[in-house]
Amino acid sequence: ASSKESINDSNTVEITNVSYDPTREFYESYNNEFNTYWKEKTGQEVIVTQSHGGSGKQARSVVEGNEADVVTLALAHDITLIEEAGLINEGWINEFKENSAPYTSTIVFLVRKGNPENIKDWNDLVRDGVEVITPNPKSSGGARWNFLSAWAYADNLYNGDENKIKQFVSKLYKNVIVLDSGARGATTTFVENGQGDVLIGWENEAYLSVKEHPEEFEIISPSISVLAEPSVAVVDEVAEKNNTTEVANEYIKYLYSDKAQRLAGENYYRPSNKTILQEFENVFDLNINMIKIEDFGGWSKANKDFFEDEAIFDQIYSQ
Amino acid sequence: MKININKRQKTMIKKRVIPGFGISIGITITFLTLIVLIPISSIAIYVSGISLNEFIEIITDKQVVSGYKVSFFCALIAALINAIFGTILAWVLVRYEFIGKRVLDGLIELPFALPTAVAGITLTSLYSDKGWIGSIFAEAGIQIAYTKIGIIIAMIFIGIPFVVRSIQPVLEKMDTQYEEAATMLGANGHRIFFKVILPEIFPAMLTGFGLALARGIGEYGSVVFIAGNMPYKTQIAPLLIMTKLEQFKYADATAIALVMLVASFIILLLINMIQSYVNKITNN
Amino acid sequence: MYVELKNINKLFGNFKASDNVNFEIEKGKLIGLLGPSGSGKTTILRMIAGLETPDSGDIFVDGIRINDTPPSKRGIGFVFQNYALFRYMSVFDNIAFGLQVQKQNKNYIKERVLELIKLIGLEGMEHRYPSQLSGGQRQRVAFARALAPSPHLLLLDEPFAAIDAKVRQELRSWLREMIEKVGVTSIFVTHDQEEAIEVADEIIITNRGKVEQKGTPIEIYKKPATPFVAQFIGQSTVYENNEDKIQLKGFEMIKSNEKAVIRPEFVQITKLGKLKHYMSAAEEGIVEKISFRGSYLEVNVKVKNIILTSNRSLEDEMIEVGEIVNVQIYRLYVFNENKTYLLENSAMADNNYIYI
Amino acid sequence: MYVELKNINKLFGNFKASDNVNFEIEKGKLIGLLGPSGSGKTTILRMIAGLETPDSGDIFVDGIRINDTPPSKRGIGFVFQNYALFRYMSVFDNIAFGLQVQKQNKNYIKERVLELIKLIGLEGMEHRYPSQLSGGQRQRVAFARALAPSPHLLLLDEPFAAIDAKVRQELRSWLREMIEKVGVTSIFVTHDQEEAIEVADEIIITNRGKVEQKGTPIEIYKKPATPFVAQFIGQSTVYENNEDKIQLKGFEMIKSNEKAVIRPEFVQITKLGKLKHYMSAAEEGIVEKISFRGSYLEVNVKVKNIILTSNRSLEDEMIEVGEIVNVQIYRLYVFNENKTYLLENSAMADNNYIYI
Amino acid sequence: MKNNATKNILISISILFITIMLVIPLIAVIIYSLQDGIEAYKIAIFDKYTIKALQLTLLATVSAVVINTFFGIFAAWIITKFSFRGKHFLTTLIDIPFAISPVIAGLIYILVFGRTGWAYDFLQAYDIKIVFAVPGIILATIFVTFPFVSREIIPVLNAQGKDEEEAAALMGASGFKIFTKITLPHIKWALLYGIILCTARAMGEFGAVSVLSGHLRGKTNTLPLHIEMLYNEFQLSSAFAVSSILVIMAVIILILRTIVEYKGKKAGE
Ligand SMILES: Nc1ncnc2c1ncn2[C@@H]1O[C@H](COP(=O)(O)OP(=O)(O)OP(=O)(O)O)[C@@H](O)[C@H]1O
Ligand SMILES: Nc1ncnc2c1ncn2[C@@H]1O[C@H](COP(=O)(O)OP(=O)(O)OP(=O)(O)O)[C@@H](O)[C@H]1O
Ligand SMILES: [Mg+2]
Ligand SMILES: [Mg+2]
Repeated sequence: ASSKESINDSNTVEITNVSYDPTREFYESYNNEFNTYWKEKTGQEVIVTQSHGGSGKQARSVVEGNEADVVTLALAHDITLIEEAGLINEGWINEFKENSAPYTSTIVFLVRKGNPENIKDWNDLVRDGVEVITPNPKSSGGARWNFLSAWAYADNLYNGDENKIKQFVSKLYKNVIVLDSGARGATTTFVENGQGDVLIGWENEAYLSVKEHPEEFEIISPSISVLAEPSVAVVDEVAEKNNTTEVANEYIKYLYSDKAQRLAGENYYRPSNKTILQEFENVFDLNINMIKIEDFGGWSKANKDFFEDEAIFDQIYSQ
Repeated sequence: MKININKRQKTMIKKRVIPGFGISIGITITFLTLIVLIPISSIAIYVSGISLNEFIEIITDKQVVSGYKVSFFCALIAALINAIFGTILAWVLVRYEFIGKRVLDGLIELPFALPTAVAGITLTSLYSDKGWIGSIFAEAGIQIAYTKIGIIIAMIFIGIPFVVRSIQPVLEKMDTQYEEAATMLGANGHRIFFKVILPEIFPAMLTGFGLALARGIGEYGSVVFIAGNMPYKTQIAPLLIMTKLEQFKYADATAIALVMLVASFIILLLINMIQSYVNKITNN
Repeated sequence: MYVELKNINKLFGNFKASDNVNFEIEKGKLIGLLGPSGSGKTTILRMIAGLETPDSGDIFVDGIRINDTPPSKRGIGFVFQNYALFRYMSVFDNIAFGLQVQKQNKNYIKERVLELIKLIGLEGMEHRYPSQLSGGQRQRVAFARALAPSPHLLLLDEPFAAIDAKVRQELRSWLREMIEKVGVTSIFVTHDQEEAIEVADEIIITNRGKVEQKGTPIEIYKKPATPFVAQFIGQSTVYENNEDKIQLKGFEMIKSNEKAVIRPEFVQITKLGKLKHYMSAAEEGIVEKISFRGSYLEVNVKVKNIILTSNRSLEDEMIEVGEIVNVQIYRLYVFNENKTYLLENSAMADNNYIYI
Repeated sequence: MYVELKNINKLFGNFKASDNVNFEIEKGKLIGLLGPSGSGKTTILRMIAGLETPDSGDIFVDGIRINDTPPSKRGIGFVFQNYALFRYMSVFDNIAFGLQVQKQNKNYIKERVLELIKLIGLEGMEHRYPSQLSGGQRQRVAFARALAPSPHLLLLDEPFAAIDAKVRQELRSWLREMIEKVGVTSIFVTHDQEEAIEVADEIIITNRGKVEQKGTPIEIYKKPATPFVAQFIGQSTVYENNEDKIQLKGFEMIKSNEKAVIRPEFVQITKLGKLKHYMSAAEEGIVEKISFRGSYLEVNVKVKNIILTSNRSLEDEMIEVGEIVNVQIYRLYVFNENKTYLLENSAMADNNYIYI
Repeated sequence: MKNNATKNILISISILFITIMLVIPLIAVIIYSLQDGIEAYKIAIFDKYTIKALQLTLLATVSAVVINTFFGIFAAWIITKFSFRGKHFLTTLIDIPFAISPVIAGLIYILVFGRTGWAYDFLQAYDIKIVFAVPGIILATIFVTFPFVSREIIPVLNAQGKDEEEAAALMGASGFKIFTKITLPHIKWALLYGIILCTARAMGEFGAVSVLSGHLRGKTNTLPLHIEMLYNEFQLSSAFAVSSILVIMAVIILILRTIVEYKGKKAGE
């Protein structure tokens, strides 16, 4: 493409990072960092074009032809979809450290200041009269984690009695008063429009809300939550075409550098580097019992079991 | 045979006195094909990739059907409300003089210009039970945002210009003699409106109603924020398309889209038919 | 008097559409309001109907002042210039409208409407829509619609303006007969003098918002009260008696600041020398032009530099262009700014002044 | 012949708008195309202009077949029914348009346009827009615009239809004079027989897509070639000789399947007993109605159950409704389905059959 | 008197309706945009990416207006000045974009020009990018505003009839001359009105563009998309601040529209 002509100009190189919604500030800082780093290393200026949107939507746009050199999305599954479309080589998940997830996040509760409904854990969400805000897992990738966390909690509570688990989750979703199409919409519904008593959402987003309205909200960490691994990958086909494989790889590798890890922590993502994570001990609750997607048999299975048409989530609502 | 046809075409071309037929039809059809027809046909192409059974299964899925129902129902109510208020607005703008009339008139197209997402976010915050307007209704126990009423409000917002702008010119041109004739026959304002004026503006009302309805059915941006998106309750059909796309189910998405397209098309067609019937009455 | 207008004035902005209008109409008469375009005919009609409000003055119908009665309560029928038939109603529904408004019994409505449809000769067309009717038929429906609620007074604004010449002729007689049959007091507006003369019992002539004259057609034709009427009515040669004084035989007393109007029927053309009486009063003229006018010939003849017009029957002996003929002028109207009088040819009679 | 139409046919869908139309027009003549609404007059005009294409048949102008000449090259001027003046151009620009298209020299254009403006008597109005003109003035501009490029042939579609009765009269004579002055061969369409008779040198009568007759106004009036023409032209009483055979004196030979048309000028009314000749041929009748018709009276008289119409001069002795009078019928037209002949009163003359 | 009561009631209803449905949302946008103070407002507006998004929005709007005007004029000409078979069908086809959900409008271009679309290989061969690039944004904008201009001028041309054009054609005037000298003055105001509507709608288009933009910041983000992005990044007041640009532009355009309409009415008299 003509916009990539600058590749030949050895002084600048341009890459496109297709990311998801609330990573803008993080990547804004990171891109500066990386630019300095790369310039020192090669003398080249890197221009990173950022794209932000719903993670699933972003993945789809890459599949449909949005030419990303790297993708930094919310779910490994979204990247797998790109892989399945043939744009990313198989085995990308092992390409980089920590399952190609340089930072992680988890699911927490956001409640109103003083926690008037006294919400402590998942079982408080199925109480009558508690109003819950969470997005629709069918249209929002993040919301799948919300669902799975609740499921995991109930699984633990009822020792795998699927009927009881289902009832628990079902009850929880009965308490949901607005099922927004995306995580951001749910946050607005809870924060700006004052709906509901509790928002199930991303930890980093919850922190952003508290930062903006410190007098209004509190964060509650449930006993069981998930280890969400926002994944990153080089889109091999595009990078090859654009001759940017080297810089793209380096772009991702550098995410694991100490500087970048700290940057992630500052932006409320949990650094995957354990030592650096400890530095943020007073920010993050490090005692949550975190389950992983592997516990559900990986994303493909989880999607099939829970979120496909007519699967468990649909069953909950069609009852 | 062939020669005959050619000859006929020749005379047909010659027959046109006003120049520019060839180039105009050429440009019109080229643009129409490139911008509208080819892209739209891709929906058909995609849908043709799945079997009829699958197609029927997709479009009769319970959630999908309920999505249609929500979209159609809300769009219908919104279009009806718009038809009524749009008529009043058009009437007031044409027939009365008052301070601020020009401002009122100028505001009508605002929904065209405001990005739908902005409209959606704004409307939601206004009509939620904490919002300026919503709180008033909340006291009366009426919840607007995150219910069908909210969806209807958003659809009224985006549809109002269609109705007003369809009716306004007709009212402007309408001869006041009809009203005077009815007055002289002793009719009161009420009867004059329903028996004499309404039939005159009915075709225009219908056009505006149809456009508002079609727009409402397809609306996504401004509705999705204010709709609660609860399956079977407040989930609209365009959201289902988005969901299907999210799941990479292009065929499903296009199948749902095709149904909506056909529905919109039928609405337009019905309106055209009613109008040509009405025209028959009036224009011999 | 059935209808009375007293000192009616109406301004549109600065424009005097009605300027102290006064007239009275007898019950049962068919009155023609005749005047040039913009002379305020429609305005008068609309004020009677209540569609406009006079700035001052009173309107009485049947002895009652109706200025403050709303139009729908005045019991007046109105036929609009373009009929204003309800396009979305059938002929039947159009005619029934006024009765339905009165909440009449359904059977009565049906009976009355069918009776009216019969009266206007449109049996079998009651289910048509106005667009499926010809101009003349629409006119009839508009008439029946106005008549349906049995108004005391019928007002018609240029009822024939939108109709073909041929059909117009028929409709005129038809309307006249209908109104006679129904016996309703009626006022109709027209700017076509021929129409007014043919149809009306009495004519009111308007000009610039004023009433110029009121009278039967023949009165108005034979005794125009104002210079305007003299010129407006009839097809006339206007002859100005200015500096280069041309004296017509027998009319030597016309003063130099006066004009004369000569009507075609005041002029008689005879083959040269064939005249029997009053040879002394006859001028000689040369035939300038002969036009065929349907059932008669119109002859233009030049007498002492004045082109006079006369009509000639097809049965009379033929004359040709260029032929020299005898021309007799029986009489003419003389007028100056403010008065009009008829002047008989002094060479043909003795008593020649008739003041009106 | 200057303009020739040969076997022209034109279908709109299944509807025969022109049915084997044939006629010829001499150079310099002013022709009136007269016929009822929908009879195909406009269609003929538009085919000559090239705005429609005939399905078959040939059109010749000045000996050259022009069927395949594009309309803009035919050198024909066209005046549209509603004038179709360019609304956003001044009078000057309207008239100049055709010349500008021909890329004429600027000075020439200016000269020619001003000459035409003078001709139509609108000096000083060249900068007005059509909306600032009266109907009659617009008509004149349309005429000048069509004339500007000096066409060989001028076509006018109902040139007076949209104009007031009074102004229409004036414009008729004006147009006639203009065309004579310019000398251009012209065809104009009208459905008003009075208009055609007054204005045209020759009239072509159309009916249902066919040409019924062509001739001078007097020819057509006096010798109608078809039953349609006999009824369409002139104001007539149609008298059907059916079962209850009513025999008018002198017309006993009319057969029972024939109709008769009696024109007003065929009928002479005389005070009872005052008749001088042919007393034997006179019927007695009773005066039913007397209408004032502007410059004459129209008298309806009932003779043996037939209502006859006659015109009577205002100068004649007065008669009254109900009076019994002598009625003489000079002649009448007799027709059956396919032929028309004039029948003279056999009691008044000896040679009574004149076949046309 | 009774009439006056009706009049007042109707006027009140109208004003109330407009206030609730249109004016309050408008005011809300402005208030939200200023809730972090005027400085924050300025920062949001003069942000590099805001300006780039504004530029792209203007580019898309201008392209859509130019193309749709060009198309609209020819389409209106063909529909009003000629009779031919399939005219009604053509008219309906032109109206289709009105009835199509913007989401579907975006989707159809993906289905044609996207990596999975049937025209992709062809485009790759010539190295043309349409979706997820500026051309796609422009195309989508054209699509959603496609009938705006033609719809405004067709009724005017229909009412005008074709006598004047026929008269001019008879005198031998060329198509271009007929259009510029005779037709254009008639449709001048309607055309302008259509252009203004088209501008307003093009500026605000979100749904269709959102589907095929790819949200590449500074490259394929239009103003509405930029607003959405800001919103999704928890920058609510910035989002509203940027929205207020659109609102102000819309208000300017609507004022223009009122002036145009007023002049048009005056010229029509
Ligand atoms: N509503 C109005 N506003 C302003 N002027 C008006 C109005 N109605 C009529 N006029 C003016 O008043 C004058 C008289 O109008 P009116 O309609 O009574 O005339 P008319 O005799 O009926 O003419 P016409 O034969 O053309 O119908 C005209 O000059 C007209 O322009
Ligand atoms: N373009 C057309 N398509 C279909 N029918 C047509 C068309 N033009 C004319 N006709 C029909 O052809 C017949 C003759 O029409 P034409 O306009 O020539 O009549 P006319 O004698 O000029 O009538 P009028 O006096 O009403 O103008 C009419 O019945 C008309 O309906
Ligand atoms: Mg009038
Ligand atoms: Mg015609």
